[in-house]
Amino acid sequence: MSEACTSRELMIYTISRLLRGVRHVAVGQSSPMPAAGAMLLRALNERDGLERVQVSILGSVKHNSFTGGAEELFDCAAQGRLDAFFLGGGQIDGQGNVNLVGTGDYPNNPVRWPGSFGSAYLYFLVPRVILFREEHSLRSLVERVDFVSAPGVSDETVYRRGGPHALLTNAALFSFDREAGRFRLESTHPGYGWRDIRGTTGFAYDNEQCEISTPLPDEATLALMRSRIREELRECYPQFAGNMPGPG
Amino acid sequence: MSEACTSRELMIYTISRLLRGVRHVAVGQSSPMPAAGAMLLRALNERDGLERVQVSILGSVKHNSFTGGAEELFDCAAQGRLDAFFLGGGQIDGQGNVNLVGTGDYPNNPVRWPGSFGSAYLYFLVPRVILFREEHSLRSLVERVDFVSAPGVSDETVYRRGGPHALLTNAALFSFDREAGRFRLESTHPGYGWRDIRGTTGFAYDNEQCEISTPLPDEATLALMRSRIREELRECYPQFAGNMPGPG
Amino acid sequence: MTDFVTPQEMAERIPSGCKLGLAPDDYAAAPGLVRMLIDRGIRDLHVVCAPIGGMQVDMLIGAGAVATLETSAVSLGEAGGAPCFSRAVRDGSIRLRDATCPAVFAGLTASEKGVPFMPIRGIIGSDVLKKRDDWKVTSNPFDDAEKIVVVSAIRPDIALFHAPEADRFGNVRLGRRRETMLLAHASKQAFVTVERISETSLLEDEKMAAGVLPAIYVGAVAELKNGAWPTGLYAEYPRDGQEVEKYARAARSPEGFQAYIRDSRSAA
Amino acid sequence: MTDFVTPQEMAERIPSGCKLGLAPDDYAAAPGLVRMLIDRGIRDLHVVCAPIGGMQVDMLIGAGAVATLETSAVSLGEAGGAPCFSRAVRDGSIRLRDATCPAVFAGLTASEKGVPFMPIRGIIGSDVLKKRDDWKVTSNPFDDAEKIVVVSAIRPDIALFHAPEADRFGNVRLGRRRETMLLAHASKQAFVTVERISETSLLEDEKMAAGVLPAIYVGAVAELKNGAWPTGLYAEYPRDGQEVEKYARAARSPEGFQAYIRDSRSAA
Repeated sequence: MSEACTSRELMIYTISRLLRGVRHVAVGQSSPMPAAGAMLLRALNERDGLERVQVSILGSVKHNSFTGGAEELFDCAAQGRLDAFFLGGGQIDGQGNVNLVGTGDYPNNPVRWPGSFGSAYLYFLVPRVILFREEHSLRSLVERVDFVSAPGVSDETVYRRGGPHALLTNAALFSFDREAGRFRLESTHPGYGWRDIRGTTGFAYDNEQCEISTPLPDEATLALMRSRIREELRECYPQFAGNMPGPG
Repeated sequence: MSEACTSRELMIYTISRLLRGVRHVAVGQSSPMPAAGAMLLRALNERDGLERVQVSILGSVKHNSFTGGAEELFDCAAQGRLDAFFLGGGQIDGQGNVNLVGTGDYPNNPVRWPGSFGSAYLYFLVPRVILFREEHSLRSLVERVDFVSAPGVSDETVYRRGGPHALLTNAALFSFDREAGRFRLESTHPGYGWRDIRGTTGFAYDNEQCEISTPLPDEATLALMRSRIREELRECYPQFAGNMPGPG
Repeated sequence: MTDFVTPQEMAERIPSGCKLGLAPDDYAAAPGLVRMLIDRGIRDLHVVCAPIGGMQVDMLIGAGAVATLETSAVSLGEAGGAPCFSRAVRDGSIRLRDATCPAVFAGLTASEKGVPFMPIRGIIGSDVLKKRDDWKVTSNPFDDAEKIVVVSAIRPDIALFHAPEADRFGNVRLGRRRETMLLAHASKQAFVTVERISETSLLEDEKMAAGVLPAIYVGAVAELKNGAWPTGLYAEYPRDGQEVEKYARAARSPEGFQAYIRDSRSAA
Repeated sequence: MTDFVTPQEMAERIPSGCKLGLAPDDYAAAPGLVRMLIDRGIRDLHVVCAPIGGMQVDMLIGAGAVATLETSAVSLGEAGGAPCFSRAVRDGSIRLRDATCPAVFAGLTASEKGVPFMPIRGIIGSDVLKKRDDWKVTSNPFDDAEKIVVVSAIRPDIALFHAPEADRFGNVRLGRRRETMLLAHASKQAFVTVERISETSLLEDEKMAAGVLPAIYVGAVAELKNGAWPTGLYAEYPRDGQEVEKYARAARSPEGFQAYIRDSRSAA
């Protein structure tokens, strides 16, 4: 009997579920769990004889389908050749706005994060953007972000075919309703109940009293994560891969 | 004693003179004499220990400093990295307008030429554009072109740092005054007097009674054309090179 | 993602009426496959030359396959003017959208970047501009005193070209001719005939990868030896000048063109 | 055209006050040369990150060399946030021009194409836009109902990066990382440190040429083995994670940063 599924493994598996049906998913810098989730979907589809998934990991030599440098990711998204991407955010608010810049007033933010990266662009152009933020707290999930790196919704004068699809934390999974501009609680992870989520989420959302528990991976899927996926991650995320359960 | 300088060789030599001082010259498709003139300047500068000349010949594998495809030529011109280029023209008029499209009314021109190529762009951005048209006749050098592929002059609302520098035919050499928007006769080739030029030029120009004869290349330069330049041309212009004087 | 097909299957997949992007002769032109399009009677094409056309475009025009032609030039190079093109211009049988090379690249770049237009310097004062309702003169938004042209995005349905090599994964080596890369990025999908197919990935060799078009852009690949003949293939083989001359002479009359196509069909 | 110089000479040729374009860590960053810029006391730089910065940018900021920083992010990757950057933001000692990656590429593309601006989709509604006086919202000239952002051209005086290889003619092999190619095209000139110098032309091998930056863009080349250390060089060597961690810890305080710079200077 193998070690129980860790919280990170559950998130990786959940990411693979959120990606089902995509043909091409890209993963940005410093995103080991999204990378792992995309690799897992690719491996599962291969195993099950389903459609081939193209995984493009920025920073990877091996898992890289681009030959035109980093701008090709953005061009590809603009051309409609990219189905899914991930965004994090120091703050995420109830309208799906993300803040990757910092807290307090710009420009001299008391807490400054790296910056907006490609968020202000990809959020508009990639159909399925998965918001991923491990920390589920009143600090990270706020009523209104201090700085909008990328807005969750836009009016009809702005070209927009992409936007938030789901929000995944270490405690719960939300979907996003683009018409309403609101999140909906879809499931809570093992160890968390809906009241925990309500108490640690700074914004209003639908389906507050959700009783569904986020599904766990089966043994075979868990084994795949601990072998092939762990090895594939090693190239770009040696530290992260080293901390994952697995042989050796 | 070698064969006398041919008309084509005189034009090639004259092109090399018009290019003196350039660091980077590009030559378009189907332009064997401009290519030869640029190669000649490069060879003469090498021989004389003068500044290295970069020659970029579209269509060449060997004489090609671009690695980004044909658009790199245009980008390079826009960046100010290209000092000289050549334009032909089924018709050229006294204001420096060139017509590469056809005679009569567009679109159903009774005589249609290939088209404008990059003229409508490079004429604005390359400082030294040399107009090159072998045929010196009332048909080719006209009062007003039937179709403006590229205009000779622009007003101050248009960004323009390039334009006509000289007009070379098989009979004469003109310079162009951009302020006045007029050509000036600089010299006539051996066998042609200023009256011949006046009689075969459809537009008005300055210095009509020019008595200067276009300088001929010296023996060493002629020998260089008939050896190295002829060989260098063979890659892109095998027929043209084969028809040049030279050994074998 | 990339389908591996026969040249005949590839020709069948290119529908009449589509917007077809083509490469210049002697770089990545695909006259071998274009001959199959003619043989199967394709019609009503909107041909986009990226940025100029040659023998393969002249043949398509001669065969009556072209409704609209968007190009900066059509020429047979050392073999002279393009006879079917000149004839079609005179008799008005094609709709012409004359361009200038960098404006074609700008329109393709707009599609590559997913923007509806691109600004471009120059062009103002050219009659080419007057004939294009999809180009406009605007002001530089950062300097009202400067007039500047904007061109609409160009998005071909299919980019068709010939390349030296593809691999079994659908990646295609183009080499330094980036205009074909741009054309493929700008088009909905690329159909590529190749000299040979590599069993190992072309992306594995870091020194080579920069000149490789990734499979995500490539809808179909067909092996077609000498697919660029009688034009050349950049850095692989030169054009067959005698054959192009033969074509140029034959195509001076509609009957001569038909005879050339008929006689060379059996060779295909 | 291209000068071959020592790393020290290259550092001397980069003047205080210039607009300096830099590549991301682990692709083509040149911390080896950046250390020499710091050692010689360079000041008042306008740093353009193409499109993000890492350790070399954090070091420049820590050394007080940066007046203006134009970037989409600064991060040490797995080693966490960039400490000198965060400190400089808090105390207001650098002028910030926050961007988003594709807008940096669009600004560089405008310079590459020689146009004053580029349109770009997205961005509207982002606070990044509100803080940029060199970006504007306009209408799509072909569809008044669509608002669209235009960004000004970005033209660095010098692009500084590290590459695997140059040849004696000044051509530089970059490989598939086209963002460095774009940065070089957009800049007035490129200064490149390289792992090694090839005696034969890198343009001769057709398979390699597509990933080669031609010498016409390259002002100077200097051989500097491990010039990307402690960051990585794409497809050549990985980052030295321990050293970057060591830097990240040291730079948490200004004193620690100074000590790191002082102690590692002797190694240079």
